[in-house]
Amino acid sequence: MDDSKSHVEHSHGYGIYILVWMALMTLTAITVAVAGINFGALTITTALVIAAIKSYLVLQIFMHLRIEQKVFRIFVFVAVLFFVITIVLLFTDYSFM
Amino acid sequence: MSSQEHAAAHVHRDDVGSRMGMWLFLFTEMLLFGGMFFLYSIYRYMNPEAFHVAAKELNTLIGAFNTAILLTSSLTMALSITAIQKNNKSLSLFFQFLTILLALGFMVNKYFEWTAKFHHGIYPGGEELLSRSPGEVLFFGLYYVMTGLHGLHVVIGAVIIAVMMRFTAKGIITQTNYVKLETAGLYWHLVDIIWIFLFPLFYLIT
Amino acid sequence: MSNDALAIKKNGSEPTYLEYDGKGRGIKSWIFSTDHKRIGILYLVSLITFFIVGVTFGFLMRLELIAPGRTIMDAQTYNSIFTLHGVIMIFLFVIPGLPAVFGNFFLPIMIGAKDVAFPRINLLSWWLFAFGGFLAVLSILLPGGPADTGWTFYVPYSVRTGTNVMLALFAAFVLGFSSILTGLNFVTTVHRLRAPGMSWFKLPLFIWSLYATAWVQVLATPIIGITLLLVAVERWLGVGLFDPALGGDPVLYQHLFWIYSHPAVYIMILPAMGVISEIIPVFSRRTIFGYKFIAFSSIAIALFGSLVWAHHMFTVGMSDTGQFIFSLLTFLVAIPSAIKVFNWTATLYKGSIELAPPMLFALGFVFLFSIGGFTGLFQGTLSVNIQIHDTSFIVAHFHYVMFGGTGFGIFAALHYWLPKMFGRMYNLKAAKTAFWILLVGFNTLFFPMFIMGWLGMPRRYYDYLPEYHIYHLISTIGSWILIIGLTIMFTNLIRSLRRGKVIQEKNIWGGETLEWSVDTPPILENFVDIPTVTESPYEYKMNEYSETEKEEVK
Amino acid sequence: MFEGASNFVHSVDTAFLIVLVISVAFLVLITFLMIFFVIKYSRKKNPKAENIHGNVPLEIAWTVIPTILVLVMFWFGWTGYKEMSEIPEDAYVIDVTGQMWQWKFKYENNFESDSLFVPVNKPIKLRLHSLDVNHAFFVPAFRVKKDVLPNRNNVTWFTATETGEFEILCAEYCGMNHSYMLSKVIVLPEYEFNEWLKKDSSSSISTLSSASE
Repeated sequence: MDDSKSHVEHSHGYGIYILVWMALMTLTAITVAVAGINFGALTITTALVIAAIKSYLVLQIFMHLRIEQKVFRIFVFVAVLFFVITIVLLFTDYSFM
Repeated sequence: MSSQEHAAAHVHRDDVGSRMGMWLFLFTEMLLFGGMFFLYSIYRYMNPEAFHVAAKELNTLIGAFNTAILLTSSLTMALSITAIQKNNKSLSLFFQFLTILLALGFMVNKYFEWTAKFHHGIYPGGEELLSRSPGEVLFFGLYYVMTGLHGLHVVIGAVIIAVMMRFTAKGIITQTNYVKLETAGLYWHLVDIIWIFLFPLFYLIT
Repeated sequence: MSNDALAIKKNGSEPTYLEYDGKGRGIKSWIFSTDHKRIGILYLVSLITFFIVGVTFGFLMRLELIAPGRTIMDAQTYNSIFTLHGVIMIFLFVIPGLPAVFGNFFLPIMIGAKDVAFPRINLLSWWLFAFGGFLAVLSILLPGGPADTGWTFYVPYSVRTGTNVMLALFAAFVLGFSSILTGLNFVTTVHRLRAPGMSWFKLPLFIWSLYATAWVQVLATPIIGITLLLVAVERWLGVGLFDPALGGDPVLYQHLFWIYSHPAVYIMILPAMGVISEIIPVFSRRTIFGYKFIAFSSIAIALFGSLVWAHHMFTVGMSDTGQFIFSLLTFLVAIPSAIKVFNWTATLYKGSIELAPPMLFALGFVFLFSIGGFTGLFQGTLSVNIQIHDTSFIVAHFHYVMFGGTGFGIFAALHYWLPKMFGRMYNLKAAKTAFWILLVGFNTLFFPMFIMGWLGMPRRYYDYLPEYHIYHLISTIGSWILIIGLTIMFTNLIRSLRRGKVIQEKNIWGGETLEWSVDTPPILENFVDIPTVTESPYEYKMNEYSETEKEEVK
Repeated sequence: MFEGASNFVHSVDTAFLIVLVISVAFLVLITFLMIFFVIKYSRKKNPKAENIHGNVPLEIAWTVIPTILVLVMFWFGWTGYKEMSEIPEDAYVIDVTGQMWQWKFKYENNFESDSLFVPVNKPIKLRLHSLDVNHAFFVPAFRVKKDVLPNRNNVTWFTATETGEFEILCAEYCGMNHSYMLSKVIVLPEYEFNEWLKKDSSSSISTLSSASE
């Protein structure tokens, strides 16, 4: 359990944060712009995909998941999986009515 | 007040453990909102038209502006941690302060948005809202509850960061011991992520 | 809980956790202590208090049902009483049950740690628990009357009834929060604070079960938290969320409710399975059969258990696809439980079995839990479910699992660990007598409910048709026997804390897990030196058990 | 089993019996083994235990066999249920309305009654409505149960196979008088049913009405 000591290196520089921020702002602009166009059923998918990419960036960079121990990524995976499976099962009821 | 001091002397500091605890807590927050996302998705599936009509009443510009504010505040939060890691205390304090300021900006924006809706009678139990279709009632019910709970989290986050500023100023958070600031940051970023999903789901239904 | 009552003795130079008061005195040294062992005791005292209250409500219900028509109370009172019985037993007894009491006390010791990862959060979770309990009690006493919705708070009834539903909802929310904090504490503790050499497959099975439980607590509890909060918001502000009058879907509430509340069943039963997996090898003096299968089945139960919630809703009019999938998944979750039962039975094979009280309760658990599990299969069977859903068959089934399972698991744990916790031994004969009376009482109370449920006796009925009378009568008589058993058991245990024979030795039962290597009662930080673990927790050295050692205990 | 009087009785009771037999067999087996081991390997008779860590083939066996058995149970349950969910086209439609704490039944000619009158051997489709909270329409003798929910108009059906009177109960908790939300199904030969439906006298109904008042 000596990994708490190595934690001093647990950081990013300023630069990468600003880059990520710029990417996030761009993605927001895209999602707003795209929302005006009607893709039909794809509209919601596009919006959610962009939101997912944004969350991924925040998780990996801002929340340091990228440089965190592997077990943290497994945790996040388990939590997201639980959410996704639950919603899929929920729709097995509603979408076949 | 009892064995705590005694115990603290023996238990070594475990930053990874602290962050792990925070992450686990974030999962509960995520699923707290998750429950409401379940509701949202089912109701939207059942009432696509009504959600479409209702969403038009929300101002996309204000929503987008608030998204930008929150994303920027996430940036300043992350920067404040880097600053303390580089032992730049005053810069870290500045960034933390900026984060709180942005949080307040978000809330002011939200305040105007809500009051405008209230003026039009669109609030739970409001006459205008009750005259609408059930789907629209559900949409606004969810809108108020979800953005309201999110707003509450923004306020809590701002308070936590204020406490962190105090810790930083007093030298409790330092270059070698900044896990408190880190966990506060994790919380703040989660609030941001939730908004990343709330924004398209409420403001961008076309 | 005063210290003097507990007859403390010195163990070497270090003070035991019972002696070490910290800065506070008297009660303060308990309710402000962050020591995981003292918090465990706080939970123990509060849980037993709530258990007695819950049993009293259950007893009153049975008394009302002894004959058709009004016996001792009116319908409204009866409805409130079964609600309170459910709310108290579920949220204030079985859910916290083993994790909060024995998990808190023994999890750090069994993994070789000095405390949990977040001692102060641990204390906070007890305070939240106490506050939630206080709110629940308050909802009984305030004007408006106790909630009468059943513990499930189904909308739209829970939105409309005039009783104190708000307080009950809020109480459940706070209690959920307490449960979450315990869960995240345990996950972090197991990950971060294991002693050197304590690899995952050297963890005692009780720890595996607590770990699996903790994940369910963390992931599923927030969903019921938000659901109950939304009902409260709906009542309070009239926001349209579930109420059909405002376009809401009452079935969606049920989905959200059971997304938590089904996994919650596993929060309740998994730790009890863990306790049984500890006790059976100890009293058989041999290693557990199929360690990895038991460990993984805990994880499998937690996992699959989260995916079967809608089997509580087979009559609400779900889509056929939904019915198909949820019925199938329900059957699959039965398998890991079956694996556990087979492994426990196989652990007895070629053992050297001593029927001490903990072992009796453990075997009683296996028997009653098996009945509970098998009757679960009836409910998973779609067409049969239609007949028995919402009947007393269900009531019997979940009491076999929750009381016969978790309840007997808790009793087993009490008999197994209480001497360790307090350094006093109870009367073994009285404990055995209590067990047999409990076993008879329990079956007399609940078995008739299977029969009348299949015959169509709905649950939550204040009054009933005469053809069900005989079953209700037997059941009520069973409740009296059960209460006699409980009285003997608790009297014996509580009496032992003051008058029981003082025990000094570390290993009372001959267990191989770490809690048996520390002082009795344990010292403040459990270990003078953190041990290094080299062996699996159930490697018995095959020494013949010395009879002298056994005599010493008695 | 107990008396049953609808087309579903056979499949439900068969499924019940299958599950019962398998469950009892396993329960007896486990209980017998436990008692047998406890006696045979008691501390007195067997002071020295033998460490057996496990046996993978055995584990696989007692994973696979129960899996097969539960799949069998699942299949019987599912086919039985399928029958209940497939409503015949030509079924006679009756509207059922539940409210705190009574049942109302409305027939195709807008005639209303407090008890459910149905012709024997004819598929009956029930459209279930609730005016207030959740209820459930339950006829034990028919093995029929379906929730009656506001905002969701569930349907169920059955064919009564015997004439006579059968209990209707409310199976979803609905407040103070939940246990008095009772009524009866009265199964008549088809011609008698038609006769009854023609008569519009309400007096004949009140004598048959249940305890729901």
